[in-house]
Amino acid sequence: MENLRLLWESTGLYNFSGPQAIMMAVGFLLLYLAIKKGFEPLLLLPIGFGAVLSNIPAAGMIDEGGILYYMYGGIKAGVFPLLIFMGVGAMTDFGPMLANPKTLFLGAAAQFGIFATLFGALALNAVPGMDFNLKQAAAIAIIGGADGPTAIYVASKLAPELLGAIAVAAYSYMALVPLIQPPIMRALTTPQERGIEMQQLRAVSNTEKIVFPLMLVFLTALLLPSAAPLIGMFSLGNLMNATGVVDRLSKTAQNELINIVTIFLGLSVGSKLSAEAFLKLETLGILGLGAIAFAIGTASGVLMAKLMNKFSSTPINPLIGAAGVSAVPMAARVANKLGLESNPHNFLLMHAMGPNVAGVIGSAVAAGVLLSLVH
Amino acid sequence: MENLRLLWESTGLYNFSGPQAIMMAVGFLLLYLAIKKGFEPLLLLPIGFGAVLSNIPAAGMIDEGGILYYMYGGIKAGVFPLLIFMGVGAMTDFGPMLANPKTLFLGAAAQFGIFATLFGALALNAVPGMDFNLKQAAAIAIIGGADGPTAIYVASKLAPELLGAIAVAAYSYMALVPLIQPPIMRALTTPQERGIEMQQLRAVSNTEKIVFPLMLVFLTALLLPSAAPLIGMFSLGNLMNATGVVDRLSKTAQNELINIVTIFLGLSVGSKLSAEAFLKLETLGILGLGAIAFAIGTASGVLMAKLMNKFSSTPINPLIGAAGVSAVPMAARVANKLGLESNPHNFLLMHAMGPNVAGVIGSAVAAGVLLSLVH
Amino acid sequence: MENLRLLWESTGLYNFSGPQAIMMAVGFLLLYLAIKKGFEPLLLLPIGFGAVLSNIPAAGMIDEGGILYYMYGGIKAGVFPLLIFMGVGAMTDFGPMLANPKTLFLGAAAQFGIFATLFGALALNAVPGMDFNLKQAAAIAIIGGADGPTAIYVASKLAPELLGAIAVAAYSYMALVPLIQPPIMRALTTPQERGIEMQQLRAVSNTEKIVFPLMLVFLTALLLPSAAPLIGMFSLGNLMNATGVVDRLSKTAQNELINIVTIFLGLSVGSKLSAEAFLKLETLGILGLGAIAFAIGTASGVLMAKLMNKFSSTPINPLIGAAGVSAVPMAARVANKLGLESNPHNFLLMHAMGPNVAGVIGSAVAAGVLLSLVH
Amino acid sequence: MNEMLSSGVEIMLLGMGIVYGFLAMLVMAIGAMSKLVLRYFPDHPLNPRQHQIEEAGVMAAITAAVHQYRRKHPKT
Amino acid sequence: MNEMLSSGVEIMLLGMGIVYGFLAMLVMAIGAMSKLVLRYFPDHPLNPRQHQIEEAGVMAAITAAVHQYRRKHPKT
Amino acid sequence: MNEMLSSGVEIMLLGMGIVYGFLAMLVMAIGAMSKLVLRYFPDHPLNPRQHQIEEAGVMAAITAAVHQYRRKHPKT
Ligand code: NA
Ligand code: NA
Ligand code: NA
Repeated sequence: MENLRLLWESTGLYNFSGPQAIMMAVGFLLLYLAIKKGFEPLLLLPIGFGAVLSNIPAAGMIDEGGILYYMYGGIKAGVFPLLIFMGVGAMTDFGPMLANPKTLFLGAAAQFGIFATLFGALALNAVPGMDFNLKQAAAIAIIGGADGPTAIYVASKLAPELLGAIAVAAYSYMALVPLIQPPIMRALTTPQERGIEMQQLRAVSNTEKIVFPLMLVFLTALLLPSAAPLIGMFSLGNLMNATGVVDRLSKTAQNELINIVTIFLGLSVGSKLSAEAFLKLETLGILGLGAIAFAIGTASGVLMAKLMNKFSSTPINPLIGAAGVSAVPMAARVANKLGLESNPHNFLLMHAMGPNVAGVIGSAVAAGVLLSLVH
Repeated sequence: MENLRLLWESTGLYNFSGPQAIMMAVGFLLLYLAIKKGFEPLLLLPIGFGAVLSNIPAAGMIDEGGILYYMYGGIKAGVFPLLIFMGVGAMTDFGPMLANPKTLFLGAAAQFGIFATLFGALALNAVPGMDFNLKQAAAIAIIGGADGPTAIYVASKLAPELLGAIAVAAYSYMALVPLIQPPIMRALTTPQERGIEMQQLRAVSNTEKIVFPLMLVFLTALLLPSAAPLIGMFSLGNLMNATGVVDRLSKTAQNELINIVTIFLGLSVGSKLSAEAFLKLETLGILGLGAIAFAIGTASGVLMAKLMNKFSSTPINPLIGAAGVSAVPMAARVANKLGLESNPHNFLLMHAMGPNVAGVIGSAVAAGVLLSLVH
Repeated sequence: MENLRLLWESTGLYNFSGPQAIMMAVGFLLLYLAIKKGFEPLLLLPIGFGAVLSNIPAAGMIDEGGILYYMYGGIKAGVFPLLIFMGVGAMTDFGPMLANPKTLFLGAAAQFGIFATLFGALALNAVPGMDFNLKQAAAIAIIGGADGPTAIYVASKLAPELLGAIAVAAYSYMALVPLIQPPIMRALTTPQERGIEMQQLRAVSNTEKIVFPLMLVFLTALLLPSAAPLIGMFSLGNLMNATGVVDRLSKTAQNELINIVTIFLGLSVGSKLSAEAFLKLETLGILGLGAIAFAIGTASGVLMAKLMNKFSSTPINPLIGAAGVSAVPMAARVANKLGLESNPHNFLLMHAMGPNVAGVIGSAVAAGVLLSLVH
Repeated sequence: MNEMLSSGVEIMLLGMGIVYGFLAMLVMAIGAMSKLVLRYFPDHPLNPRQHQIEEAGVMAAITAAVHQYRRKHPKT
Repeated sequence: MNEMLSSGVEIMLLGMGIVYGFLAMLVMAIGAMSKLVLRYFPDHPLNPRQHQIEEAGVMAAITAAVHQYRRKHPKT
Repeated sequence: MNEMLSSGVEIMLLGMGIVYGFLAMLVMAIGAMSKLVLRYFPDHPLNPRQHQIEEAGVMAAITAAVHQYRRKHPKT
């Protein structure tokens, strides 16, 4: 009898709190979005499952000694997002950007989404119930970088208490890029502009692709050391791939290593989706600000591209500016799709890959700025 | 000279103790069984090698700072068995069980081996030299679950001092399933019963395979949170595989990740095969109880299947009850083989896979019960 | 303004010290050697990149909390070099050595490079500015073993402050084997000797290949426990591969696991290339001693082979003695190449693989001796 | 001693009860789930493995092998 | 509050300035680098992926598949 | 100083002695082991790699490639 009571008191039914039940439902919702809607399933499936597991009452999987507790250590140390960034670097081809370096300006412009959102988060403090300090505002703003590992890295350094919400917002909006961006892109451009065909990109030599990551890490070392962990690991991955001399390391970084770390990172991000941290008015603020960040980044990119088109000797289709938010390669595909709608001979994909990968550098630079200015 | 003496005093010959020599011999025996006899080589080879390495006198590989010491940390934290369970989940196809859910009762019945053994271990205390407390009895009993990661997980939580003996017993008996089970199965059934053909299983839809692991983790959360780490990680692996949307994660979980963890887990289980812990009368008790657990589990499964056959509208071959002990997929193959002996048209393999995977859930549930009742 | 000043004071330009700039240049030099010259790129690319990253001022990647700090933990614990050694073991075929066990003497002779260098390092203390204690001398000497993981393992135990220089020297000279060895080999042999053809090796049975690693670990346990971690993990890898029963573990050890660890190990070795540790006169001493160690090892191997040829019933080509330094498989290829030069029908590759893998055992044994004698 | 045995009996009974209870509930849940899924979310109940084998002809094999080959060889 | 907003504005301006500045410098650096590389270290500016596909014929595919096969099967 | 040099000499002699001793013992042990194995446990002394290449024909290659293909593609 004693044992029966003990067992009943150890059930989830006995221990469930309302907020935990809601968070578990949030976890199942993320799983639904990942599986049925195809929202960034590689991240949102483990994140959603982590949310479910960590909200099981009395299971203690996030308490000291639990598996999710140990996994979170890899985020706290910054190791998981950096390893993923290394793998992403190894998968990235800087060719299109090196063929047309001006596209870096588009990658820069789109980061305005980040800084405008930082201001927006601080302004939102005027709303009762919202109370973001400067660190939290910066961590939220980085959602506008449209880059998962960067967002998780910055959030884990500046505002780990918001990590769950920020990661979910970042990956959700990246999945929603095909819905968020087109109306903005259409609103800011004419069909004629969208139909602009661009000159074919020159071929880029292997030597250029090898020298670029070295140059990138060197300039970062000189000018923005706070961005060095992110840009350094990204460049390492890119260099390993570009040289071809360490192919077995590059392939492992792109496959098994990034897969293992993705599972661990996803679960431990999910473990930060606890009721206390998530079920707050601020979470709505984060979700709203994230959407605004994406929208502003998209608009800035498009407007910058329109401006550059005015002064450039070769035509620049404004649509590729929207790819500057990163969200590789979805944003580039969106640009390509809208280009084709207006002009069936208009293939923008490779042209949009330039600003797209430039956006990754841009948001890593912005992350470095935030990490060095916000204390 | 001084150096020569120093060197001599550092040799194994100088430092070997009798018990260490015996344990090293045990390690070599395990290697022999793994390599020549094919006893679960994936686990017993690393375990045997770990036993050899950890009993090298003066090498200090299990002392703080030694590689086996660090590896054991992954077991102590529960991380290694849970990661293996995730990989096993990704390899498991619940299709046959979902097509015929009644086979879950067979997976339940076979767990009687666990609880009978718990009682047996306590009763064995009557024998002089045997002295098992409740935690140890529970850890020993879980051998009857015929599931390696579950046994290691429970033993590491309840009785780490018995971990080596328990893991060796569990994997050895799993390898011996083709020897242990058939006599029991033959004794409890008539040739006619063994010849019973079963109806072909209906096809199971992908949606069912996706919903099942979610349902499983949800019910575990509600009713038996102490089983949540095991069932949760298992369900995660299964879900990753069933959905097909995170195939690269699922494949890594089934291959490289489980392989890496298996090497580390095996070595560190082997490092617990130290003389002090293993060369005791209790170890004989553990080995004996483990064999009894397998036998009882097999018998309960078969008897339950006979009972169900009486009341079922569709015929149930009692042999598939023996597969309820888990030991996937050996136990199912044994059932298939005995079925073919009695009736050359009797293909039981898929029918036996139902109780077989049900047995995995069953023993994880039993593990949860033990973890929550035994303190 | 305040922020602008803060940002300027956080740049690398503001913080760069001369020594850091030099070390970063050293990092880029290593990358150049790895990428363009093909110097052991699998190790020197990550090492060079690690040197660049760890000398970025104000980035703090090697400080507590930085990614390189955490990675270095795997070297400090000895885990990384031992896992690499396990993978190398799995890739090693002892067949040629088992077919002609006398070649073990060549693997022994070549280790004279190690012990002569130890004496040389102590003698170098006579030069002002050089000041090696016994531990440091031993760690430097192990460069002569021409075996990367062994050198890193020993250096991390005896003289972690010299780890960067020792690892760089070891891998650089391994890459330079095709330049260092031939002049020595030519100087010590006549064209007639170099043209000696050797009898074809007998086929070695699988059982011999399985028993050998077990025997090796057993003898190490008996006689030289201090070499047990190195030889043990090497034997485990070799056994996994030889038996064929745990192929999936063996393949993972040879591929993904060794690749992952190589990236981490390279980066963390690179992180020890700090200005304070490297920009010292002693580093020149280490580089010089390393070259001497390789030269002496090569010469001892060749001379031993000449001696054995005198007394052997079957002809022994002295060139294969040079392969005794390890540097698998480069040294064996060098022997093969020089043999072909003198006699176009002279294929020494398989004959040289015997002393080549014997050299790996030889240097692991020498490492064990140093670890147990030097305190 | 006696007390431990009796707690052993109790755990045995309770444990088997819970295992049976949990798995029985799972049987019912699966039954309900399958009915719902098959009625409202029917999908192609093809055996996916067989399906793949049918689909993947020699062309696919060669494609995969080429891919594999590129994975193993440096780019230049 | 007001102070935080003003520091937000400052970070916004400074941040965008640095992002633009850094990427503008990168544009120039890439321009210079490409010129130097193409003049002094010209290499075959082939798209490596296309190149591989051309090169890797059926023979290569089979080789790779055999290699793959050997990886999956024990040696004996 | 002098003392360290002499301990260097000692380690050199002792070390080379042990390396030679250990490897000499290994030579004998291998000799004995090979004799025993070849007499009492003879197995097919085929070069396993060659063996595999012989065995693995085009059929095997295709099988492996199909398997590889299935690994890379989702199930549905
Ligand atoms: Na971005
Ligand atoms: Na079971
Ligand atoms: Na060596």
